[in-house]
Amino acid sequence: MATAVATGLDMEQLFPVRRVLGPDGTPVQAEPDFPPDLLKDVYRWMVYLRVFDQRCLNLSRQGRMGTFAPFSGQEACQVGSAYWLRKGKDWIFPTYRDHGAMQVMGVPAKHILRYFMGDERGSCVPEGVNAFPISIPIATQLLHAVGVAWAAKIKGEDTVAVGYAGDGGTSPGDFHEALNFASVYNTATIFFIQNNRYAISTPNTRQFKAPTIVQRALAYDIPGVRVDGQDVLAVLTVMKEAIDRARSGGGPTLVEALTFRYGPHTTPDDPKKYRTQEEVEEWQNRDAIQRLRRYLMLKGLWTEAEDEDLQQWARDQVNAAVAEAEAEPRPSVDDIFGYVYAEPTPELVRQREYLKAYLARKGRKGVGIHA
Amino acid sequence: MATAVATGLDMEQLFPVRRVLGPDGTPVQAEPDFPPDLLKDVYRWMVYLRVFDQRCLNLSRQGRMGTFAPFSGQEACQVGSAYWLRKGKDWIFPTYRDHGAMQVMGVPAKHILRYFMGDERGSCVPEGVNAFPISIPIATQLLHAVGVAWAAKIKGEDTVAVGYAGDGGTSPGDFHEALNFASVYNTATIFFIQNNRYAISTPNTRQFKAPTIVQRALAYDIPGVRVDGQDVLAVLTVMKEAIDRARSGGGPTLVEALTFRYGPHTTPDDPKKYRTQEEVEEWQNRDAIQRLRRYLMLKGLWTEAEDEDLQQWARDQVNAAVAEAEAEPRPSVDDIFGYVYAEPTPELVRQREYLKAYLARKGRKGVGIHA
Amino acid sequence: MPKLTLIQAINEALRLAMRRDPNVVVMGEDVGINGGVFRATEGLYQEFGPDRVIDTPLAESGFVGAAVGMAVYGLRPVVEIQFDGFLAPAHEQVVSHIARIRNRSRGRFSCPMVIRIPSFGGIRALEHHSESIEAWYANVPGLKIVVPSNPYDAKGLLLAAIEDPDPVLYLEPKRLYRAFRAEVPADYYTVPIGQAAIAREGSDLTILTYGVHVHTALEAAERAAAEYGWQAEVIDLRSLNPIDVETIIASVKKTGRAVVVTEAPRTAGFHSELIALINDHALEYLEAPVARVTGFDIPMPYLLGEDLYLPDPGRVMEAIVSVRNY
Amino acid sequence: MPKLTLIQAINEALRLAMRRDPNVVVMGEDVGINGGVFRATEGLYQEFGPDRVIDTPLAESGFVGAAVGMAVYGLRPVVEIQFDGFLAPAHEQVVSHIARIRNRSRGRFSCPMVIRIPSFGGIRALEHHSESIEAWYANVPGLKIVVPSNPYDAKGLLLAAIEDPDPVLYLEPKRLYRAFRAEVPADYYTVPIGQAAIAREGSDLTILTYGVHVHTALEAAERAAAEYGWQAEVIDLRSLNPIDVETIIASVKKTGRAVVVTEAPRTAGFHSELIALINDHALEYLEAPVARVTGFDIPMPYLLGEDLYLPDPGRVMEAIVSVRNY
Ligand SMILES: Cc1ncc(C[n+]2csc(CCOP(=O)(O)OP(=O)(O)O)c2C)c(N)n1
Ligand SMILES: Cc1ncc(C[n+]2csc(CCOP(=O)(O)OP(=O)(O)O)c2C)c(N)n1
Ligand SMILES: [Mg+2]
Ligand SMILES: [Mg+2]
Repeated sequence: MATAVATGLDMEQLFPVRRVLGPDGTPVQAEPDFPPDLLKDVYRWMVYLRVFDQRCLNLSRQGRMGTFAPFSGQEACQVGSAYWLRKGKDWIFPTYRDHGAMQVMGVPAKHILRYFMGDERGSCVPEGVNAFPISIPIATQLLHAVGVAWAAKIKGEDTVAVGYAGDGGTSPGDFHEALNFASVYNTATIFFIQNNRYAISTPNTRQFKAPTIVQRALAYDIPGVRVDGQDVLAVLTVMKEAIDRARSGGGPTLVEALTFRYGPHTTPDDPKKYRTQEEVEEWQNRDAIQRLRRYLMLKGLWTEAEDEDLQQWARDQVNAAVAEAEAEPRPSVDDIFGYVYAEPTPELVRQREYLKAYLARKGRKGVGIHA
Repeated sequence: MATAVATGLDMEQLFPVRRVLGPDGTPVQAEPDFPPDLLKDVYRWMVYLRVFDQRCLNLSRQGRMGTFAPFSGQEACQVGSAYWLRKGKDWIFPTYRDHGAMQVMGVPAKHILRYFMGDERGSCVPEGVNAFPISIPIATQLLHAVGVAWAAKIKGEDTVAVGYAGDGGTSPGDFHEALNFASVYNTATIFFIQNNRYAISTPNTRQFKAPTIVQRALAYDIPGVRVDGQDVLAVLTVMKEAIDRARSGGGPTLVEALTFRYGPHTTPDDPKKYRTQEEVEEWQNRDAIQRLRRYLMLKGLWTEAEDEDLQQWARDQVNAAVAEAEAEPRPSVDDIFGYVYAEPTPELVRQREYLKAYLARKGRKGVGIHA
Repeated sequence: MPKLTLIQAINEALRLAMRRDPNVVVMGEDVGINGGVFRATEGLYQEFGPDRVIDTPLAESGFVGAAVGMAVYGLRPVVEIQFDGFLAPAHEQVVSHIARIRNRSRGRFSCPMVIRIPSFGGIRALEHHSESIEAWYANVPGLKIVVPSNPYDAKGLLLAAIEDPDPVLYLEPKRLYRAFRAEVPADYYTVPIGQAAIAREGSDLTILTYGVHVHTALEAAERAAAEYGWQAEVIDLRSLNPIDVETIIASVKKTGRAVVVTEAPRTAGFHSELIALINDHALEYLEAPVARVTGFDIPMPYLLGEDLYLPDPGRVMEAIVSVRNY
Repeated sequence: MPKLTLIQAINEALRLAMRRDPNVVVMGEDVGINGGVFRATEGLYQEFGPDRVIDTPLAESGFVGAAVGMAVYGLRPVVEIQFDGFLAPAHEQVVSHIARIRNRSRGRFSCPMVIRIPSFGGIRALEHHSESIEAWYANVPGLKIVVPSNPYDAKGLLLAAIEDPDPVLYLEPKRLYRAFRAEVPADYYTVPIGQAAIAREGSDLTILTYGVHVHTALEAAERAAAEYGWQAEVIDLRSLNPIDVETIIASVKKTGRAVVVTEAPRTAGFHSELIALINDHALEYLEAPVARVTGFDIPMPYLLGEDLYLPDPGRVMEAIVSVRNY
């Protein structure tokens, strides 16, 4: 490879993939001493999120929801990246695919559902839940994660901020600016990159030439780590290290989690156009949920019966949330006009009242492009 | 340093500073076999450019020119970076401080003078001169350098494009996007970064945390090289390597040249606010022109008498160009309206004729904010 | 004649342009194997290969900026921005370079390229996928801006934009991509940039609009004719810059009444310039203030609110009544 | 009362705001030791230190985007963009985030920050240092935009902007930085955002403008009074969004004639919205078309051409004559 010309470094060796469990659930190295209850709690989260995600994809296909971005296959990343964060203290800056991590941070399922149903109120998360609204413009949110950690540092607080992005999210300039700022100001920001090998249809090979994303840490003189994103114990381990370092003034970390999305990029996407069934199955054989289940059973911490109960519990949870979300009324005129500024401008008041009067004349049914 | 956490690499060792001549002009390693005429030609260029640059700074201070960006101190970079490029074939994408390299590429001095006097016609370089107009928005031109080399590759041509930037120019997102695109598409683009230690008042330490800029090559898996920017033989050597590699399909190179600007950032800037006299003198003691002169004399290739003639010749050259430039009329109405589109829109014609009529009524003397 | 959707007409235009001129290249996110998220580039990768149908890394400033170099070097890049909201990262390349290279170099260099931008709302998409960005660029000299409202114009305007010696922003009304089919000649033709079309003739009032709202206006015009017997003249601007002042003014002088329809926020939208043009050239002919039917001064609502935001025939109808009964 | 230049008034406002509220931080390129290229932040680094007066790396998207996080976390960032032309790299953060965070989160989060932008031409600067960018943002809901024309307003508007719960673009007319001194109270005061000022009373015509051209207009108004005995009312908008429609319309209804003056390119500038507002609210009072005195539809010329481009009192004078003698 080209850097050989310059340095002869082997990046894959320099940044080995951190792994605790093999695909079959047997440990490949000494396990971290996580208590059984924690392991079970993590497992419950992953199972629940898989059920939630699959349900949303169906709702979207049925037209009961708008365009949806599923994360199935990335549950270990979703749970492992947010699990240690202190609720009400630390922050996350998610993409459209990180609504699993958002729930781990405390965002009610109903809010995620309303968001994808097309209601801004979904992003009005409860007080004390430090999950920033989903950022759709790629990589822009990484700078917000830098700003929050930077502000905390200025205020003398040890808040940690996790910025999420995908493999495609490493290409925009904001990725570079965020890592450079975090490096220069030594902010407690963790850049959690889920490399699921594709940006919609664009494979890693068209996104960057280097063998890894993590090697970019070298450019900014910050710690970088690669981790098996299908091994939640490994993700939990590297995140714990990164969070502890950030909290103790050690600054930012770049994490590259190797993972895969089983489903489409979003509802309208047809992945068959750009990837093979073999590749999908290969990854499904490394499934993070299976892996942890096998491990728990191996350890005698989990039974088939418990698993069936859990599946049922998860379905009930999701059903309840969907029922709640679907019971919500559509956003009102006051709702869409009410939050542009702290105080509406005179012109906004005029426009809002005009629209109300128009609707009164016609009735919402009678108006609008979807009427 | 933080990467120690991850890798323990020492970037300064990994990317040693390439140097041929010591500050006193004596070789510190085997010299490249450049013919005497070439060495003298390079020396002539550097001397001429210093005279040109100093003269412009004076013109600007006298108000005979607008804001000017001097490169004095960076002559080895200016000449060495452009010297090998094939006129009419290869391209350069300069910043406001690279008008030395532009002249080496064939831009007449008069054009540079008109540009800084405030006349767009200065950027209308003669046909066959592939120096793109000065780009002022930092780092944006690096993408243009990628695009030209990429287009050449698509057309099956071996054109090389050199994109210029300073140390501050490595911070905008466009720097990252340019290097990543060049890396992925393996374009014949050379990123020539003149690290003169300051971006206006901002020192390297506030611009990036890493010990070098060149280590960013590792992020993109491309060759990177650090060079003593006050040693023109070293700059010529590394550029020859980079150009040969690019031309033969080896793709992009990141070059970090360590240099210094003796003067202000631009005319209005007061460098005393942010750097010490000691630092300036320290760098003046490594002056590239002195260094090459000492070497040439050491080699018996150059005499005091020749040097005096050269100084006189350079002054004459610059005087002639200044006289020529100052004899130019101010831009006309047709000139400022004539190049917005290939064909003026009806609205532009209307506006142009209105302005002409207005001027006819008032006479240019009588109008305008500077009247 | 074959009947095509608007997106098929765009696809056909791209194919014809690439067959005709080897310098035409198509680039953007997912335009290759995937054929673009809207399928605008379907089949091009297979026909012209990876050198001319380029899947770029995810960086708009990157590929728009690289396209500048390509254009300067003699290629004709046709860049696809995946959605309107994502031109923003390339804003600096557009306003500071693309619009200025010819002027900056006094004609020595030029930057002929087309930026295709799936635009406007009404497709129940996520945030940033339903934006009206014309106001960011209408005040930037050096750019041209076109907006087709039907498959015939979509093909002809795109081919004209690719031929044009200057940079063109080509705004595609997503909502019309598959809304209907229309006859489109199979061969190469262009629709000149800078000429408006009279989508419906009328003498009682003038409606100025573009893109999807040509159809909103036409529907309202039919209602006005049916309910009141008023004949509205609907002008499809097609080109926002250069703008066809003659056609606009001739119509307003004829009718004495005008309605402008866009879905951009009301304050300082491109429609404001249309009103200003009428002020400049036909004020004394106006029998009523020009009525604006636009979006509101709020961010485009998510899908459950977009019907509240977007102009519909009912709102245009009320504007028609207001200018008629003034 | 002390007499200050406009740049001194800005510097004083920043100092007072930082003393009053420990959450106010100033950031940008060269704002620290160097005190800013225009000296707007002179002395702040020395008084408040590097944590609150932050020299950032050279990356506008970077520090504007980081400021978003800071604002959300409770700081009050006052960001300096070195020159108008260099907000472009941060365009995406401004339009896709800063303008929308309150609305997107339905009030759960907000983004109170000020972006200071040395703006407009007339200082014989290099390219990209003399831009009129208000049209990029006037059509973006969620932002506020203010433009002072004198030291008193500069201080009061900046303090109001820093207090404001929403993001404010604060456009500074560079050409006025040191153009004159005026009395500025030494203590803390604010000028409310959204209220225009009547810079000169008159009953014969109305001139609508802001920033440096308040002075261009005043000079022309004096000439009109001297040469023709016409009394022009000069309205200094001060705030472009929200805009003081009442004051504008009251004046136009009184005078029946209006001239708008800005230096933005003529087509689709913010001045077009001013004409549209008059159309909406006072058309029937107009005795002549509103006259526009603006820049031309060309990129801002380099310094040897800028006097040809920029509106001067002579052009305003001719516009006054045209609306009076219509
Ligand atoms: C600035 C910008 N450009 C384009 C898009 C359209 N888009 C949405 S997701 C996506 C691919 C992102 O891929 P990646 O970062 O790998 O994340 P993943 O979807 O795989 O989780 C693109 C191009 C966008 N949202 N923002
Ligand atoms: C996008 C952008 N932001 C800000 C500026 C203002 N500016 C001009 S030069 C400069 C410093 C550049 O420093 P560096 O890249 O090190 O180059 P040098 O001037 O030292 O040669 C700045 C901030 C600019 N030209 N473009
Ligand atoms: Mg991905
Ligand atoms: Mg520098």
